[in-house]
Amino acid sequence: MKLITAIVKPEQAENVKQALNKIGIRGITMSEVKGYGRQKGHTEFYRGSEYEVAFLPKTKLEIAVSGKTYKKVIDTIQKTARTGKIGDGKIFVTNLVSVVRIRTGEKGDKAI
Amino acid sequence: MKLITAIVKPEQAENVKQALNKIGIRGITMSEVKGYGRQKGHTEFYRGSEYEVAFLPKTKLEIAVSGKTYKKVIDTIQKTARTGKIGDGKIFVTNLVSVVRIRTGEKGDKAI
Amino acid sequence: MKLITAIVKPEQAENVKQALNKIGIRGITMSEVKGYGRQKGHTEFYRGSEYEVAFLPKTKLEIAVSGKTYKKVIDTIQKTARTGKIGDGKIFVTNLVSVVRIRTGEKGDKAI
Amino acid sequence: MRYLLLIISLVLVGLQTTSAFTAETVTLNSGNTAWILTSSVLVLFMTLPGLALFYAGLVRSRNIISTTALCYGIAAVVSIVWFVCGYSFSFSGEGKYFGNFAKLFLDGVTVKSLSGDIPEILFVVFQMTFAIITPALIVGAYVERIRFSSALIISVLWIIIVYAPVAHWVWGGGWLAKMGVMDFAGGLVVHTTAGVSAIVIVLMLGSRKRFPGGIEPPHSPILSTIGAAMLWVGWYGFNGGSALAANGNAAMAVLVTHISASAATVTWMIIDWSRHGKPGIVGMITGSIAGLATVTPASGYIGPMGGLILGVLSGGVCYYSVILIKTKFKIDDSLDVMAVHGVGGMLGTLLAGVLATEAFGGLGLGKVTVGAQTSVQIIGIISVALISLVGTYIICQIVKGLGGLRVSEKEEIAEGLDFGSHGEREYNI
Amino acid sequence: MRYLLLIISLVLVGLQTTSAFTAETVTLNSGNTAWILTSSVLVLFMTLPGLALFYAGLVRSRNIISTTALCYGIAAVVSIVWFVCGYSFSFSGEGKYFGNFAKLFLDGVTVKSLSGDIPEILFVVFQMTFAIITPALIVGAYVERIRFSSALIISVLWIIIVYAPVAHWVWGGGWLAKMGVMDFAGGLVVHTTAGVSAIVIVLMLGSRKRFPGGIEPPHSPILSTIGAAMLWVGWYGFNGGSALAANGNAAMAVLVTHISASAATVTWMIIDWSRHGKPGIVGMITGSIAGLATVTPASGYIGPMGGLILGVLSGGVCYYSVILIKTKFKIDDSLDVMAVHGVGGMLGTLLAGVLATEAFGGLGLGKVTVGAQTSVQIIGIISVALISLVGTYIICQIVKGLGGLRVSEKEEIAEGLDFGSHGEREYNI
Amino acid sequence: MRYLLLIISLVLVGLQTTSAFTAETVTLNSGNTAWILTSSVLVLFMTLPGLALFYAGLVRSRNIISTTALCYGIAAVVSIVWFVCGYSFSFSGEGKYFGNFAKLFLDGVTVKSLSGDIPEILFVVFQMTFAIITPALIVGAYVERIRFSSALIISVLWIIIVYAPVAHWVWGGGWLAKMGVMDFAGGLVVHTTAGVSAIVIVLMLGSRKRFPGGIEPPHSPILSTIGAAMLWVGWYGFNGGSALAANGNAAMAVLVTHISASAATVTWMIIDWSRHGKPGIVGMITGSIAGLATVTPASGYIGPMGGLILGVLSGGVCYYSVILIKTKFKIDDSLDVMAVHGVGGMLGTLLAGVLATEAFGGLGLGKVTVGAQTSVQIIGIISVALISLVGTYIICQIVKGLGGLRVSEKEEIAEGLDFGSHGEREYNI
Ligand SMILES: Nc1ncnc2c1ncn2[C@@H]1O[C@H](COP(=O)(O)OP(=O)(O)O)[C@@H](O)[C@H]1O
Ligand SMILES: Nc1ncnc2c1ncn2[C@@H]1O[C@H](COP(=O)(O)OP(=O)(O)O)[C@@H](O)[C@H]1O
Ligand SMILES: Nc1ncnc2c1ncn2[C@@H]1O[C@H](COP(=O)(O)OP(=O)(O)O)[C@@H](O)[C@H]1O
Repeated sequence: MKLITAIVKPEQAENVKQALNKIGIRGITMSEVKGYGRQKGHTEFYRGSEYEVAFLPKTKLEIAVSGKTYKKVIDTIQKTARTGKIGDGKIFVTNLVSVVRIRTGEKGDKAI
Repeated sequence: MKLITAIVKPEQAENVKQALNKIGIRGITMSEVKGYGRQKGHTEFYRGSEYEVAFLPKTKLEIAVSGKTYKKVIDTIQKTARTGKIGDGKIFVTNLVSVVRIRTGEKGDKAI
Repeated sequence: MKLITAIVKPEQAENVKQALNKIGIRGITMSEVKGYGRQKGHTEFYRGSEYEVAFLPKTKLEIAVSGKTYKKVIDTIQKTARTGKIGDGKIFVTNLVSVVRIRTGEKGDKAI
Repeated sequence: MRYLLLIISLVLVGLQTTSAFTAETVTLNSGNTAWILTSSVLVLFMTLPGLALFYAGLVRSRNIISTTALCYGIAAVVSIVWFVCGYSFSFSGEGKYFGNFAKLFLDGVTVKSLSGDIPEILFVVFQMTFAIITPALIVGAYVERIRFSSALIISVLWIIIVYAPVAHWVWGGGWLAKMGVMDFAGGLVVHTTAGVSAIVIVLMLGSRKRFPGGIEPPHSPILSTIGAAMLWVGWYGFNGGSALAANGNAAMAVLVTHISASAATVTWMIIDWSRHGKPGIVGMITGSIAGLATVTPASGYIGPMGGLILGVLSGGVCYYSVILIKTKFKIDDSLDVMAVHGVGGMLGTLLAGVLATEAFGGLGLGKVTVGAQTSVQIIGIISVALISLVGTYIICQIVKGLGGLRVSEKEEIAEGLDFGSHGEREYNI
Repeated sequence: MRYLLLIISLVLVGLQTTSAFTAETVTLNSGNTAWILTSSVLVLFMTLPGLALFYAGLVRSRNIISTTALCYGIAAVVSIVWFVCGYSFSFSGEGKYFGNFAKLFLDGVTVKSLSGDIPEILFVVFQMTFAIITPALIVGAYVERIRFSSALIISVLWIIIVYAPVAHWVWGGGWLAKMGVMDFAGGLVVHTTAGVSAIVIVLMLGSRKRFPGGIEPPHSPILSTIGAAMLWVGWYGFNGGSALAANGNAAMAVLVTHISASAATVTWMIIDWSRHGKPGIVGMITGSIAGLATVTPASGYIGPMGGLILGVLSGGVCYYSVILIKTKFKIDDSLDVMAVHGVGGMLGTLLAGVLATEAFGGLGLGKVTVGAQTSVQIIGIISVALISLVGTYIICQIVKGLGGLRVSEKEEIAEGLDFGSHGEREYNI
Repeated sequence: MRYLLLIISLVLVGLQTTSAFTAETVTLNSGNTAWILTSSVLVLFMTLPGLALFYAGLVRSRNIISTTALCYGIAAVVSIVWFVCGYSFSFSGEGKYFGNFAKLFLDGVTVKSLSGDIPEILFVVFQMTFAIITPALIVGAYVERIRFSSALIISVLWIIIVYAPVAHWVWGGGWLAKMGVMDFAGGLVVHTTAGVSAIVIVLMLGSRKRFPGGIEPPHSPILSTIGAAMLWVGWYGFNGGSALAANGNAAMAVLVTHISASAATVTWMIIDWSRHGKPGIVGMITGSIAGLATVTPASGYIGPMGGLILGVLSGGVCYYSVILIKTKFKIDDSLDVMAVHGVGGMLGTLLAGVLATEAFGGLGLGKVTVGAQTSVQIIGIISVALISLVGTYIICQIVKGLGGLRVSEKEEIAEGLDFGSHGEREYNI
């Protein structure tokens, strides 16, 4: 099992969710994060003073998937989150040692 | 060492924290996330228009534990976070390559 | 490749970012979390009632790095996030199976 | 000789009466002045920050500064327009259709000029606060996608081309006033103009990109509730101040206003409750505003029972108007300016005559019949709707030519208008 | 001849004086009317949005819409009740214990009716704003667990069964008024009734599930501070308007109100500071409200030194009352309605007679002795507390029978009342 | 005989007229009283919650409670100081430089005392609201680092050492008043004193630790906008109320105030737009406040054209003053009290004479020449700046001796003043 963590542009999150839904993914955990990268931040001005804002709003999606489907999931995210402009984000994949469904205590692939 | 990530219902978080405390866990990192899964979201109505809210508020707990204790921790979380209703959440376990305590620079189990 | 997750004091985050920048790190994902640990929470009083606040605000930094640089990154974080007082936080390191840059579809070290 | 004496005495009495009348009209009444000063404060408060908050809470969080800045910026530029020419075009001279140029830059309006028994300069201020809120109401139609500069230009032109003529017709002694149209505090001048113009702008500007499917729910019902409460409270000055005196008429206007708002709040709440199983606060406050807008034209003529009737009617009619316009016609009048203000204002104008009769506890219509009065009310509604439609259409065409109405798609969808148009972000927590 | 002239002129002067005098008592005073119009605005503003925000900031974030909707909904329904029967039951007729049915639906109250030298309809409005805020104050006792519909029904019944009789006793010419009880702006009518009824409702409704251990701290002290500031400002109209005139009495009431609020703020702050090492804003604003509630009954009778004394006393007494009720007695009067309003109102009523004496810089008690007056004050407190207790108990029993008082445990603990009862969420950022 | 009668009657008429006139000056005018009561409400509202919100939105989120508590706490303690001695020191007696001790604790100020044709006690209240807002304005200079207790002590001393003397000089019949200085509503008394003292405190206190590089942007532009709107609305009472009557003078003051605010808003917006490509809301509201502060001293003397000129000038001059002080001189007057209020107040005071001339549509200077008047204005500015500078310097030295001015570095940088000084946190969502 893999844990896929995708950092995407907030306005693309809904797209990604729908696409994942279509390929049968039923569980996602989402959170608001701030990202710093190649995409330049911006400068804000208040009362004549400059404020550099390095971190831009991004959305983080975490999805636990079985070993079989994870490539397809990565692929789907990459395609639907993409706008082609700098700052589109990253996908990170880590190994999951174990997954538990709290309600039932089920473990492993069944718990996903 | 393992990193245990639990997605639980917000109102259960306090319970879980106390239970973990009892079994000697002294460190937890918590954050607010939104979850999408088998548990249906809901529909809100404003001025006669429908708004589907797919993502529900969840609480994410991250706990680094030593290889020995992690089963007990998973068990405790599963039991105390459980309400038996759909949407109770998941526990994900990943391997930790290394842990560092910033204050002292200690590494490994001692750093947890 | 490694995913480095650092939990630091919010007021140290800017320092850490700048130090990482100097050693060539160009990407960071940041989020606000709450931490519970050896550092005592505090008690608040409102209208004569006590409220225990166990969780303190922390900042979480996630940084994907190549296998080569990760030790230096950990080192830099540990040094710049450190105030020497309890509650300075932790660094967790996990293995990354794969990294994808959404914009280009590049994989692996190039995607970081 | 006797006839002569009689005539002379009659003339004298006449003169005396006249002079008495004149005397009464030429002395300043400090109590009335105090109340109209206060009412001006209240009506300004309705826009800043009332309306701004009401609207800002209903949009998504990336457009909150933009929505607020629109209300704020319009208030500032319209105030200057009012001083330069708006007042003169609305209230100077005896013209049938337009004011004149005599009071440009408030020429001749001194500290001592009176309007009735209050300072004319105070009448200028009080009316200015109405001229401010009317284009600000329209903001609700075009939020989350309009260019800031375009909205400012539209508002300036709109005051001159739509608002000033209508204010002159109805309140400045123009043709509708001469026909005896009843519009105590702005059912026509404020709400009908705003509602109709809102629809015109939306049709020329287009919907928000994700409308109707992808619109987010109001990001802060509480912010909107604060705004709505301020509007409600301020409306005491809006309607009560329109008596231009601190007397029973003002007090009655305040009471009927409050009763209508309360009844509409409860009505909207009940409909929501029965349709969706829960009474939401956004519905309750929308009901209040519907009730307030609807009672506005009638507020100085009716009794509390009339207020109750208008409240209940407005709660129902405006509720279904929202659905009709947004869900059925798919017109993205984003915060329902037409359905709440336009429809409400027209409804209240239509029924003002009927409910002013003694049968409904109103103050009576004098010698005019209900039918005759209602005909005049209908003429008022149609003519005001027409000038709003045509005037706003022309204005939009002009501004479209000047550089377009909308922000870029990227700004609308991705970064939001707060950063895109104003370079700022709310919630830097 | 000269005598004749003198006599005639004296008679004329006499007539003039008389007529002038008569005129003065039956003629509308526009200045007073202006101030009471303004005061009505201010007292409504205290509830909408003042009190709603004050309370909303003190609950946890999942119940903010619920708390606000309670205040808002109660304001709407109570307004209608007031128009239908509340005013008549409170202020019509000469009954010792109750008003009568003569002014149901404000029958006979026309634009021209006067009450003193202001329009009667304005008196209706001003008193309505008091009737609105009183049951809204009680909201603080039962937030975070009550059923919305039950709270509305309780409030409607409460106005009829508790508020109207007490208003009649004290302000409507009833038995307490005849005994000469001193309650300038509502220490008995507003604060004692609200405080005592709060406790009764809490005892019948039960505590919040997690009380006392698991209660979250106020989720937004700033929201509460905005509300408290609005309450403070609005109280100028609450107490100052109760003079029913714009005169020295109103101004003095405003001053003593302000001084009491300031002194109570500082007192509460100092106690917090010395007990916990830090002065919190929640404590400061709670102190202000305590000072304002406490000075209310006395505000038209005392001088600034009396205000200072009441302020300091209320800061201390209400502080320890909170601890007594919440911490010692474990009664979950959630936002301390009894400790702050009830105790404050009773304290001020008790001391009104003493502090009204010239010794404390008050306006004097005329021929009544301090002892006699204080006895009357005590009779007032006891009788008003009693009817509040009994009346509210009966009401709760009725509403319990109608379908229960509380929301489900799941709603209370898990989803919160915002979504559970209203289907909405705040903070969709 | 006929002549005798004639003479007698003439004398009688004369007497009557005289007595009528005298009567007029000694009788309370309820309309004026109503307006000054309302104005007092408005000016208090400017501080609570207006100014508190305006400032709270501009700081970082960890200092929002601290900033609000400073405004709130200062309001409370200064009110008590005003009652104890502030009023007496400012407005009692005929002294050239100071008031006297005659009205300590408002001794002798009864419900019946008049000040002009309004109750003296009302004048006390109205002036109190000015005494409250002035030290609260200074809060903007020292937020995010000052010790709460030090700020309270500074404010108390400041009212006695700086504010009371200046109020006496300018409004209490002191030497500047006798020279004929024009300061209608506080360009000198409020804004110049606040601005100069702000700079002095900052220089003695030091900058925020991360200034200028690491300062966060305003955490909530909307909160500040709500505050600014409240300030704008309240300023109707600030300047309009300073006429101490509900008349044409008050109305004109309101109009010019509004025009200046609007013009300054637009000016600041345009400068921001052209410099940074986008018009931010923080800039717009700052412009409004600059325009309001600047027109204050002139508001009762000028016409709307004068208001427009002052608005445009203030928008530009204050804009560049901010940059000069913050960016060039690196003085951490954190929320620009000097640049906006100080510079604005001085600018308006300087130009009051010129713009009051008929040439600019003002009410005229009578027999004084523009040059003479402007000299007096300059003397006023210099002397008021001087006492503010010296007085505040002494106060800071005293308070420094009492235990220091700043919070610990840890509190300032790490935990924030909300928790550090008040033990509370905002946004417990
Ligand atoms: N090495 C990294 N570690 C963690 N997060 C990263 C890393 N690099 C980029 N990110 C995240 O991805 C986002 C987009 O990256 P950026 O370099 O701006 O553009 P792109 O992905 O198009 O190259 C960043 O805002 C940040 O949140
Ligand atoms: N595959 C998944 N990957 C990541 N998070 C998931 C996944 N499945 C579920 N979750 C998280 O767990 C929460 C509960 O899951 P859900 O399917 O609703 O109920 P249950 O856990 O009872 O089966 C979701 O809201 C989501 O946050
Ligand atoms: N075992 C753990 N798992 C996850 N997070 C932890 C763990 N221990 C500590 N933390 C995080 O690190 C923060 C600091 O830890 P703490 O024990 O207070 O101080 P220190 O790191 O100086 O020993 C905590 O607030 C928490 O966010």
